[in-house]
Amino acid sequence: MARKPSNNRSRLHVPEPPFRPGDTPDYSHISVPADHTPVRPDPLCDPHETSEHALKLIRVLRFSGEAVGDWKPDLSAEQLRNALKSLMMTRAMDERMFNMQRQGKMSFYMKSTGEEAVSVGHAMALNNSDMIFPTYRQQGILIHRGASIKEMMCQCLSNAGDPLDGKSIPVLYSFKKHGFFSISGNLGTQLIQGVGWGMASAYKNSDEIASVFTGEGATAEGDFHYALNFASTYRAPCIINVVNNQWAISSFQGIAAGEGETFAARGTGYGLATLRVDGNDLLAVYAATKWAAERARNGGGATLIEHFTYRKAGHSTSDDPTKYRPENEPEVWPFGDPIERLKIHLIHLKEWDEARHEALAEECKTRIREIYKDAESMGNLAGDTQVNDYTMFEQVYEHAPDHIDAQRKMFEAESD
Amino acid sequence: MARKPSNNRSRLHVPEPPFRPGDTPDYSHISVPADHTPVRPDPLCDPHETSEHALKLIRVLRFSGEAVGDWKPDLSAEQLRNALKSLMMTRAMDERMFNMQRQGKMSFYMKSTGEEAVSVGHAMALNNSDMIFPTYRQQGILIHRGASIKEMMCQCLSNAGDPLDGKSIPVLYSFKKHGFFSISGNLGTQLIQGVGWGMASAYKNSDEIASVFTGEGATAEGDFHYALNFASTYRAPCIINVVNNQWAISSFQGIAAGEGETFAARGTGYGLATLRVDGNDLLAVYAATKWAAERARNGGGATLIEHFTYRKAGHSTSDDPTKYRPENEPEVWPFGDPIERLKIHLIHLKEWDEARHEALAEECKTRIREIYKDAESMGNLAGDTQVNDYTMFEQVYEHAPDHIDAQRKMFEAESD
Amino acid sequence: MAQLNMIEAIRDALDVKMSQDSDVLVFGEDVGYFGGVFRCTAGLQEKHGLHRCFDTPISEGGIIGIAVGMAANGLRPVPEIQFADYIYPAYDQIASEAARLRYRSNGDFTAPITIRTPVGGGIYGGTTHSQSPEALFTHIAGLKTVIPSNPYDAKGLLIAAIEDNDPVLFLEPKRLYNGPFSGDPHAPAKNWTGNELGEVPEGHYTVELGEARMISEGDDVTILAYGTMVWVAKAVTEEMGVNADILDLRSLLPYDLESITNSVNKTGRCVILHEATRTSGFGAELSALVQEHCFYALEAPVQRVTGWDTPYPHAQEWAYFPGPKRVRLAISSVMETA
Amino acid sequence: MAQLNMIEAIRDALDVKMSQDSDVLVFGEDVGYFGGVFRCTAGLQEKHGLHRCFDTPISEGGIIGIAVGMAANGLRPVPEIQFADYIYPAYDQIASEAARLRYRSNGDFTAPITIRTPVGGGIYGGTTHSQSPEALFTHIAGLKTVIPSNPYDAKGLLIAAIEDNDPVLFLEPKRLYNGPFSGDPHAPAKNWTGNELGEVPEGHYTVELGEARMISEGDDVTILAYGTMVWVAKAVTEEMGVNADILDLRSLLPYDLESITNSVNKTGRCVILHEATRTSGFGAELSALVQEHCFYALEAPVQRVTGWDTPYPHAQEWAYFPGPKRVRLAISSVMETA
Ligand SMILES: Cc1ncc(C[n+]2csc(CCOP(=O)(O)OP(=O)(O)O)c2C)c(N)n1
Ligand SMILES: Cc1ncc(C[n+]2csc(CCOP(=O)(O)OP(=O)(O)O)c2C)c(N)n1
Ligand SMILES: [Mg+2]
Ligand SMILES: [Mg+2]
Repeated sequence: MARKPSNNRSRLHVPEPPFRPGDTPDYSHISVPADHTPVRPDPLCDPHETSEHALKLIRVLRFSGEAVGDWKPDLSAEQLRNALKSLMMTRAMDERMFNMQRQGKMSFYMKSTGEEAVSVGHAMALNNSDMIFPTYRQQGILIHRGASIKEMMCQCLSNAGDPLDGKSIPVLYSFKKHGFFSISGNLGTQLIQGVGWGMASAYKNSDEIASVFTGEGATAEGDFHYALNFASTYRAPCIINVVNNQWAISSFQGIAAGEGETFAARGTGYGLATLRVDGNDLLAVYAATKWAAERARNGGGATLIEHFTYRKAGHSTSDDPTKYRPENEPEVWPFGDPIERLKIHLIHLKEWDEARHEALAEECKTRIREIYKDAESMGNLAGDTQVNDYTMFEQVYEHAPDHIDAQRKMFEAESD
Repeated sequence: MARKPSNNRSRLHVPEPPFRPGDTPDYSHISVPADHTPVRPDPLCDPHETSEHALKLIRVLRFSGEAVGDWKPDLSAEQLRNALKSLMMTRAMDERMFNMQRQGKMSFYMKSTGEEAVSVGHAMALNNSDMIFPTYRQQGILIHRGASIKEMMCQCLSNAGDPLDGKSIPVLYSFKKHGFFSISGNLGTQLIQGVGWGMASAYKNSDEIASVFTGEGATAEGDFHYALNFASTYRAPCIINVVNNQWAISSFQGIAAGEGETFAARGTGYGLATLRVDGNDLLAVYAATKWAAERARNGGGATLIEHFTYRKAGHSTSDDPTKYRPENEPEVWPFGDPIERLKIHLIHLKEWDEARHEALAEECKTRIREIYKDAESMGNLAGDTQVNDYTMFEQVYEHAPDHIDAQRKMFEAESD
Repeated sequence: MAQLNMIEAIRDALDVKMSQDSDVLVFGEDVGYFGGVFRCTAGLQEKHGLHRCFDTPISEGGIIGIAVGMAANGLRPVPEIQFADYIYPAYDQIASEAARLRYRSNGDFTAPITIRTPVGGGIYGGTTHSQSPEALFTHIAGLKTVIPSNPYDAKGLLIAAIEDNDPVLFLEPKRLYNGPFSGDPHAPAKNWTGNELGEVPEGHYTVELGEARMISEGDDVTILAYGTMVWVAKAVTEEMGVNADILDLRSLLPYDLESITNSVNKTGRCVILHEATRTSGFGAELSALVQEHCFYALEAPVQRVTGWDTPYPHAQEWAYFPGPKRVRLAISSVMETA
Repeated sequence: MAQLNMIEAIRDALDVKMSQDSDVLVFGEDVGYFGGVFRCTAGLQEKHGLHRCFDTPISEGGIIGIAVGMAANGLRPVPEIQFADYIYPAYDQIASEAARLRYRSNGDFTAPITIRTPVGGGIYGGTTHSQSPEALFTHIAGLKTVIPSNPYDAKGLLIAAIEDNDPVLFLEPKRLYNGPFSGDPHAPAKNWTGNELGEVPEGHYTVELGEARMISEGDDVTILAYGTMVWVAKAVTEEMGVNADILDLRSLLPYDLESITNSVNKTGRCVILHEATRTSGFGAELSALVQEHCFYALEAPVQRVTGWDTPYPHAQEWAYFPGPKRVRLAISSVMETA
């Protein structure tokens, strides 16, 4: 195992993560703020009133399960159990799909393990007609909005049931009917598109808002700047979410951020409202999103939310995280697990217990296994995808021009 | 003359400047801060200590001519008179070149009128070996550093004396020997290049720093974001200058900024030091630059400086500013003229008087006229540029590959 | 029928579509109050409102980025890029996003956007105000690229582009804005008055994307051209007394293969003209197509007349521009052989 | 002499240059501690230090931007773009800046940068991990574009690129990293062991930019190929028993016109292969060059075998890829005619 190189041998500063494989990670320096959650200002406040929020951390759930403070939302036990189920379905699906990729059933997969509360809490706070511009780690939004898990799986399997006819790699879903924009493989590009979507909504005097996502790593793309800048200039009704899960493949967040500032703080200088939230705290995510949605819908413009969380799994099926960070880092990460934290909250409320939790976990697993079986029967990469090859010539344009028709005929000839 | 359209007819917000042609501009709402110039922190302070500076305005020169406050630099009368001369030479050259363009002697020209102190004050505070990544409005830096005005003019005339052999349009100078990077016609691109130059300097353990410039309009390009982000991550020894001259061709600064925040404030969220300075106050520009240079040279990393000024002339010879802003706006702009302000300061110091000023103005004009005459004798666009056409095939690569040689021969054939 | 120059024809097309369809929005750097640096959007903000024709930050990537999002939300944005030389910061949003959205979502989302931008040299714009980057876009599946050479086509093509449900790059040869150009910078500048293609019908009409226009007909040689080079071809062939089929391609992707092959099969000789840099220019594709489809009819090698493989120089503008001399040499050579 | 695969050969080239020249810096997304997603930079940070091989923000424009600035300050940066599909945000910095700096400053400043990036399909990477965008760069005067097809050339070309005083785009066919590829996905995967081009000398050597390599010699037909398609051509011609000149171009700009014309003048038949989308692909330029220079020698139309004019689909990978069937058809057709 390669060891950390001695260090810079010049004045060029290159940031390094605190721990690498072989180190014993110790996050005791990251204080988990218990009481200094910032106050909840009026959603239509002057953006300057939120500049402190960019540096602090909005939290609702204590580790004890208690929900406290200004931001504590008003959610019924029913809604919370529903959320828990979405979290657990998401995790179960990720688990299953990862394993099936390992068996060669699909080319690739990406888990959202550890970050499920960001997606689910966010989805709960929006209307289904609000358009999400997601990354590949917001599958929880689709699941919470009730998209067909079978269709999602078929997309990953690139099979006959794939609404995208096998055109895209796994996880790059498109579900317009669920307000879920087609995911691009190119990082960052959708941020500014979401701002444009919101501008169109304002132009049409419609109430719908856009919510755009990026990982903390991809904030370095120009599109992030475009998004903040255009959102500020035109007061676009949207939410700009940075999911800071600490890692961008093998690069720790200090490569994207520098070491001096939070990602939420990026918004301050553009005159945007800024919130920073414990992304493993579903109630906090919900509350922050609600606040930002209310602001956007009422003409207050965009909010930049940093969701502070941790990517527990590898980046994708293509990498092994123990090659660049300590194996047990996910366990010692001081903000806990979002499912565990919501579970403890529900138990604290006496609306849940361990037995029901185990039963639900089992139910999710079984349900996912059944759906998967059903999906896989429509084809997979290890066997036959059952996708018609000729579909590759479709949807390049609305109507295929002559040169594409000619190529279709060439393909016919070579397929004989 | 077109009048302002009634207004938005939807909820889409589009910013508008306060005044358009036909309006009587009234800037009494822009208070010219007299006393609340922010304190001068230690140049190696934590960047957060400068976040207030991004919202205020560093000023040294009162309109009375007095130099006051924390930032008041220690400059000799000799240095000040030298600076005044650079300002006035720059203005005289701009004036002459603009008029000669009108006579068809060159294809294009861009004045820096009203903003000369930004360039000259900046140049005074740096070493000549520090590399400037300028825009087309920093000719004052070249002049203050003692570049050959004749060569500059020949560049604009694209003639036999042009060091660039006529390859580039006027004003896009390149003077490596004066630490003046080749100006790109593409806005913004050089910002991140300058950061890279600074990183290389740090890598080489050299003391040289980079200073990069952009207009406020071009801060909307992705390169601006790259520059701030990379400068922050690698603590690059550089200064990032935004010259906010209120206009980007016909667009007022609110289009680039939104209406909520200063340009200096952009830096706060990246963890950079930020200063905002009265760009018509040469002493303040000098002092701010000195501070930032000291910070960069001592490992403190980058500073973002917003130079708050006003573009008195049109964008270039290609536009008529009275088509999009009130004709007298330059005169009512409340921060005065940089030459006038420095002159009054020198008079206040009893180191100058009106007579000497008039004499100097006359001298600059004459000198420029002479140099111009000399330069024009080497060719111009109205007559013959005297540039050898074959130079167009040179410096595409270090060594021309075969296909370019072949084309050179084709050109020879058609030139017979 | 009005006599319009190309700027007026473009403005008219925008006005027609903005009047018909509230989903059509026009935006870009300086396009709003000022009406654009070439005046193509002058008066549109005043007539249609600040929210329909507005200034943007100087951010070509952002401009196309919001256009994609707006289009996905049902609008038909018509963004302007001030000069084609400045389109590169938007290259990713055009090539990876606008052009791919329909495909990657299998039709779930689409991007009906028309990107207008001035191209070409002839105005002493130097390296960064003279480029003709069309070949960088004709390689992009999912995108259409058109380029008018006259006011009539400009209006009809622009309306067709805006109505098209796919993204279209609409290139405007800036040297033609005010009149046709023979390629001789010393000849007195012409305007569009008196040119029949300067006669522009009022109201709505379209020119179909993908169809070439026959500018002149003749049996001697086929000349494939577009934009400014159409008028250079016309001037040179007239001066030479050559009977040429001059095809103004108008649409580069999709291209009008039928008209091209019909003509070359008839003449057996072909010269291709463009201002852009030679290597990997669109002329390469045309040359390849011609020899693939007309191999047995060709009596001489297909010739390309292009800008040189250098950046567009400033002082050497007319040495770089593929002007009458270069065109004449190529036509002579293609007609002499065999 | 060592047996290396292409990843090792590339790493070795970097190591040789970093050891020789402290001005050589390697950086990009995940290239530092992790050693790159394809492992091409593994171990370099440990050996040469954090300041010589380091991770960057996910910002392709920024990566090339700092490279230009570093190069102007005397260094020789070797940035990596993780996949060529993600190079577009850097397009402006490459085309407008790196490639133009020498010209616009008339040699006052230069940009000796080598941009490494993996290209091509064959690994189920779909639309955004399979592209071959070379033609978007061969149109850019001031830039060089090279693409090796084997470990020996990869090392020699990369060293030459780093030592070149102009910017070079260095494309790495990712399907070849671990072994040559016949184009048949069902055949057992080969590695480089046993292939003579997998024999890589230790230390410093260069392969000149601009020279093609003759992979096989024959009188029947000329095949122009590069990258992955070189090995497809080899497998297909061997299987067909055709005696072909297979030219591995290696360098697309500048290109080796002499080798191309010598071969086609000899064989009279030419097939051009590339993975990229057909229209305006680099094959168009090659086709145009061949017919311009070998017109009278040609006995059949020059044929192009390419990817289709669609984005690179995921499930339909092998229907899109210009595999053995498509190549065979083209060779047969070009050899049958006349
Ligand atoms: C433009 C672009 N550059 C690079 C990549 C390759 N890539 C895919 S994901 C990834 C890391 C993203 O990290 P982050 O934004 O933090 O999101 P996360 O994966 O942590 O959710 C990279 C570099 C890409 N897809 N697009
Ligand atoms: C990438 C790019 N986009 C657009 C232009 C056209 N353009 C040249 S100058 C200018 C305005 C710049 O305004 P600002 O940045 O405020 O600088 P100023 O001219 O005021 O000094 C524009 C839009 C360009 N040169 N490059
Ligand atoms: Mg991340
Ligand atoms: Mg400005």
